[in-house]
Amino acid sequence: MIVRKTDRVLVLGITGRQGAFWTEKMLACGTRVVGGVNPKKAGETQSGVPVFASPAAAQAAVGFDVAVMFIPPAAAREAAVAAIEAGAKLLVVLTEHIPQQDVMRIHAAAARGGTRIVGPNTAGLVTPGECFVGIMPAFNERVFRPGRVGVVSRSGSLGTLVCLELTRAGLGQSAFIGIGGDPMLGTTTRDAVAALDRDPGTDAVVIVGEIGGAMEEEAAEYAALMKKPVAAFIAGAAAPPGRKMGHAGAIVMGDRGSYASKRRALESAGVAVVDTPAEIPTALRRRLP
Amino acid sequence: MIVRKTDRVLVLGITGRQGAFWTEKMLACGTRVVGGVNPKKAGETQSGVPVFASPAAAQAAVGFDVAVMFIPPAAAREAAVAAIEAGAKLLVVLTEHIPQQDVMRIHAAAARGGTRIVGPNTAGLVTPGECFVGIMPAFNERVFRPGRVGVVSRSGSLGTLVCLELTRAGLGQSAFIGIGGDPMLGTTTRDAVAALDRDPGTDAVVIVGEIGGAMEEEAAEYAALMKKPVAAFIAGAAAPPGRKMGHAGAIVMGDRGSYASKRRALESAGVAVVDTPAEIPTALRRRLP
Amino acid sequence: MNFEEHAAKTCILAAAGIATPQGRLCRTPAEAAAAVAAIGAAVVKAQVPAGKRGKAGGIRRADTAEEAETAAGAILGMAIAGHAVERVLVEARAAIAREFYAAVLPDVAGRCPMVLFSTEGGMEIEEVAAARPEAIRRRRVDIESGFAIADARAMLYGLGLGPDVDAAVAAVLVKLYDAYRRFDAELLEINPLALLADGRIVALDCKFVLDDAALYRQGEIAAAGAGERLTELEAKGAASGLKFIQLEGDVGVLANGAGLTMTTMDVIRHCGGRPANFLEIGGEAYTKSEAALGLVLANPGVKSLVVNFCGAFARTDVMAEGVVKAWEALKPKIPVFFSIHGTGEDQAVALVRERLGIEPYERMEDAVRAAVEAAR
Amino acid sequence: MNFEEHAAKTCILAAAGIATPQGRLCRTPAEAAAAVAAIGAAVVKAQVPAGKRGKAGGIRRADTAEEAETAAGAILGMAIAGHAVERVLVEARAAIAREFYAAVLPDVAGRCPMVLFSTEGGMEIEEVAAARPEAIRRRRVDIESGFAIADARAMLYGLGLGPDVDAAVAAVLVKLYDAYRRFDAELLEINPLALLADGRIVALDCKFVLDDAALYRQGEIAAAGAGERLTELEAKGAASGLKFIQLEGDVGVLANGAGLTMTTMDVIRHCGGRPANFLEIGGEAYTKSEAALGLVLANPGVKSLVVNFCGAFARTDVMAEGVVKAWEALKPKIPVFFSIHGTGEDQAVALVRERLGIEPYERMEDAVRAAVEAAR
Repeated sequence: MIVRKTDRVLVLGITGRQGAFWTEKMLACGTRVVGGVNPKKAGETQSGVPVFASPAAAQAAVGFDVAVMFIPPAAAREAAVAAIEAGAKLLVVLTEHIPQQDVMRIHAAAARGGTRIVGPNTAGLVTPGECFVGIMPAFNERVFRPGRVGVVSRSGSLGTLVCLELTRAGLGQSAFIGIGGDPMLGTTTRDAVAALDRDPGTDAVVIVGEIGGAMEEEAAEYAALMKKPVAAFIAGAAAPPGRKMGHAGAIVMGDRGSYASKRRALESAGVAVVDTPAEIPTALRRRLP
Repeated sequence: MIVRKTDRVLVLGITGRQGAFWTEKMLACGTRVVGGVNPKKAGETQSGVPVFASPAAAQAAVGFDVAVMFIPPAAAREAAVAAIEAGAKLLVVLTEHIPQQDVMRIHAAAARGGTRIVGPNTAGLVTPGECFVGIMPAFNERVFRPGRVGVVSRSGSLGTLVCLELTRAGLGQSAFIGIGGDPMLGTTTRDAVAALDRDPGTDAVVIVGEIGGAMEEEAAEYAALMKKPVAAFIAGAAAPPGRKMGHAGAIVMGDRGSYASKRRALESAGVAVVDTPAEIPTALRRRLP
Repeated sequence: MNFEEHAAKTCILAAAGIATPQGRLCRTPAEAAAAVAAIGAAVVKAQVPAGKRGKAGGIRRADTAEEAETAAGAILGMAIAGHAVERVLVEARAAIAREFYAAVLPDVAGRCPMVLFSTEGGMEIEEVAAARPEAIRRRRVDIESGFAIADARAMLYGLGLGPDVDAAVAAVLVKLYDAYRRFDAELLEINPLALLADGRIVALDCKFVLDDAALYRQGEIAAAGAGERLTELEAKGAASGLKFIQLEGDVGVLANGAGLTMTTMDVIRHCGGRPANFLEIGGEAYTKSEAALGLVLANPGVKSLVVNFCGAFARTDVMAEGVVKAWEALKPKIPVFFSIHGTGEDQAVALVRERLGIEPYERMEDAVRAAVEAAR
Repeated sequence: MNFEEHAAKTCILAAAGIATPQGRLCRTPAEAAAAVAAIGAAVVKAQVPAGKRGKAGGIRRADTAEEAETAAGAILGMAIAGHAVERVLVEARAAIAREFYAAVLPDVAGRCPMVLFSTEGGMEIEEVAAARPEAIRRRRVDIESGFAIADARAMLYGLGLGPDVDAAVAAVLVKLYDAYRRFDAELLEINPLALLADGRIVALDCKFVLDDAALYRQGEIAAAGAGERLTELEAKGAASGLKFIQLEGDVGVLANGAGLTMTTMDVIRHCGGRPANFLEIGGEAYTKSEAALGLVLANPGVKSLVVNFCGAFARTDVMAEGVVKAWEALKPKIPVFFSIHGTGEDQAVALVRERLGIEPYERMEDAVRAAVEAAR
């Protein structure tokens, strides 16, 4: 799930306000957007890119590897399944607030079709200096610089701040993987950490986690076996229990998903867990060879 | 629906406390009780009468014309349908609070089987000096005396008072027909008035009505064509609207079922409507030849 | 048992698969504002188990959160048909093409269910029946064979709704009938049933009355019903298994049987008095006369009392015993007038005479007249 | 959206055809007494959208109307997990042979629904999972093929319930799963699911959580949900489309995005301060910073304010404009500390500097530290 400039990207909902805006941004950053989908505008072009009636039509006409969704929640399942069935290798689901059982049906279709899902409710994927897919400020050089630190984040805004801190400290990024703020994701923290561990362009990994769920604990099991240094910041230490903190996945129920559990698991695995995002570069530097 | 001492009566629920008590009373008053039903006590006897497993078994063994139900509401539909299917000519449903849709199903079965239903929620039928079926004080000579006035009543207690007033005034009764306090009855006021009109033993008719429904209005249409004198008392002039006055059928909704509507209809038909039950004998005497 | 609109929709229509607008139940103006923020332009509707809420000012439109706050503020705390409004239903509005009427109710004459449909939705069905009776289609249902799509189509034949609307409305009618049967409805009514501009059929209001006699087998939904709003004394009566209705008069009534009790009230009124209550101790309840008298006497307006027994099934001696006991325990300061006849009469009269030193009247009219005069 | 027990039973289980005990929803002790008079020996249960009501004393037995009055009197007005108890469910008791547990919930690892069943009903499932994990049967469901009787039988295999109970429980599990799907449940749990002495299977309690994201297509039942109990300010936030959570601290927080907002709160805590709120203006809500600031400042506990923007999708210049406007209009007396980065940063910083005369901090940690000190 590290996007490359060779990846052919299809934008679902390309003619909407956000779809059109971010298609421009992606193209400007070097992303190989080969087409878009809007059944009502098939045959037209958007930002110089052809619009198709369906993912299947796009696959037949130009071929694509990655699909990214600018689609409202009520239409998300149908759009996602169409992209999966048309052979998307990777599907980036930006949409927030998709009904959970629709999310399950998307995952079931992806399992059958062999498609990797990133999201739902992700801000997308950035490979600084190369391309990006989603709604991240990949074009902002104060935030993103090419480098060798891989960042995994549930949150877009906090992930942006962490990359800003890294860039400020002179640490560029090999890849930013936004996995999403939903509770049931196609790509987990562990999946993303493992991908960065295998990536030859990545020397160190930053986990930007949140309270809720058990993804940080699972990732810790993997991190314990890694050679590359790992640092982490977990948001939500000060959150009241039992309430959803904006993200559907960010909720502490009883002990489950608590800050303490995540911090304990990561520290036991040898991960440097810091108290504030600004401490990340220092913590990483200490562990880099 | 005037019961005769030749009618063969089957008591459903004969072994229960009330069933047994009133079977004794009926037998003592001359009612020809030929059997009872209780599937669990088939083969036993109760008050000298054989108990059968079902109405069909009773029909085969001894034969019956009239069935009377001492059965709780939840079992009423099943018991009634069994009696109808076994060929009851008349079914007296004493049970109060039978669910309305069960009542509809009883009526549907009765229509198919050719059975007359009296009730639900009736106190029964009395032919003074001959027999009775139900839970009326037919054995009380201050209340009931043989005579030539037919009484139709929705209420058992008020019907008793009216018969008491008639007896006190020296007017005996040819028949008392309790039609019941429910809103959806097998035998209506009009049906009962017509039966008394046809009865050679009846010289005059008393209608004991209540607020709610439209039965008194319908009966008035019939009464307008009668030669026999008719008097009526309608209970509920002082009842507040919109509330059920004990009987499920006694409720005024908007104008429907109001005291005024009933009184107006009956008076237009030439019926003597009195203000208190005590005035009934005088009103009748004035019209008797 | 009446169900308020929101309960009828969430329990009955949702289970039936009949669409309703997106809605939220709110207790405060702030909650109503939040609801409109979430669902958009809405109607704010008082939730009380009574009709004619619109005429009483209990239904208002709100396009914005601010309007919702104002509307809910005005409606909450209102009294409609004697019910204080404690909650409002904030429900999304949509563009309406037409409004229909649909209902299932008992047909007393046919002794069966009847399905009603009218293209004149949104007004009281009684008004439609009076003004344009031909606008109402009615169909009696054989309860054993049920109501199928073909029956519904037959009802709609010739109304010119068009094939799509015909099919959609027929499906709703069948679902409505099935829900009527499944949930032991005494009445199930949708008014209006809206055809939206986008072609969907949506129930904008719903009235559901559960047959009280079927409560024992509808335990699953009973808790969603509104019950009757009872006065403190009425609830106390219900707690003793007694049907007590508190009235505004001053002559207390204790009689056996619904018909005799109503008649006692009528004769009080006929003699120029005002009855203070309805209280039935008919059927098996005749053994509860002691508790019953306690209730009648606890009514603060009562200045005199009529006890009128006419025993058949109910034994007057048992009832009199209870009355005497309660009288001796409570020592009320008001006068009481008896009339006792029927089963157990001799013992009952003797008891009242000896223990209370009171001579029952031969005629109930005389007892009532004395009580009315005593209350003046 | 949580549903209180009575709503879960009357809307969800009734529609699913899963039996529950006869029950009445009551607001007063008198109503509770009347309910017990009608339905017999009962349990009186506090209705709040929270668990562990029993431990909090919110569930009591009542055999008579008098006991029900006492029990309801004690429970009504209680506070359970911060919710004032305004209504009790009075529910008939029956002789129980065994208590089971049944639920359908999302399995995050399998990304699919999971059906749970245990013969150890009546206790918290977490406790069963800890003490006797083998007592819990779990089955992942392929959401496209569904959960059939055969699946349910397979789950029960070897538990030795006997053929009748096996069949009855399997039917309940299938109905439960179907209801989970039909009503977009996030959680649907029956605990305990009772096998009565007479062989019937009855749900004695029910927990239903509706997926908030599916509200748009579950409008039919939404009005039966309890919603979140919000403070006045939180409701005002919701009315403006803002997710605002009022806390007990004194440092107000305004940041964009859920992750950044939580982090700002954490850093406040890390610096020894106490955050006064959570307030997300992520996604499209970034244009609402003016209203958002109004909310933060209306919180009476706020003594200082941190504004922390890190713009990506959200433009910091647009957000800063809103903040400056609100600040100029409200003229608050408290100090404010900014940190602004990302999209629109230069204009945003210039705006704050010129209009408010305030110099944003380069690092959010420094802004937070200053705000925490100012609040002391």
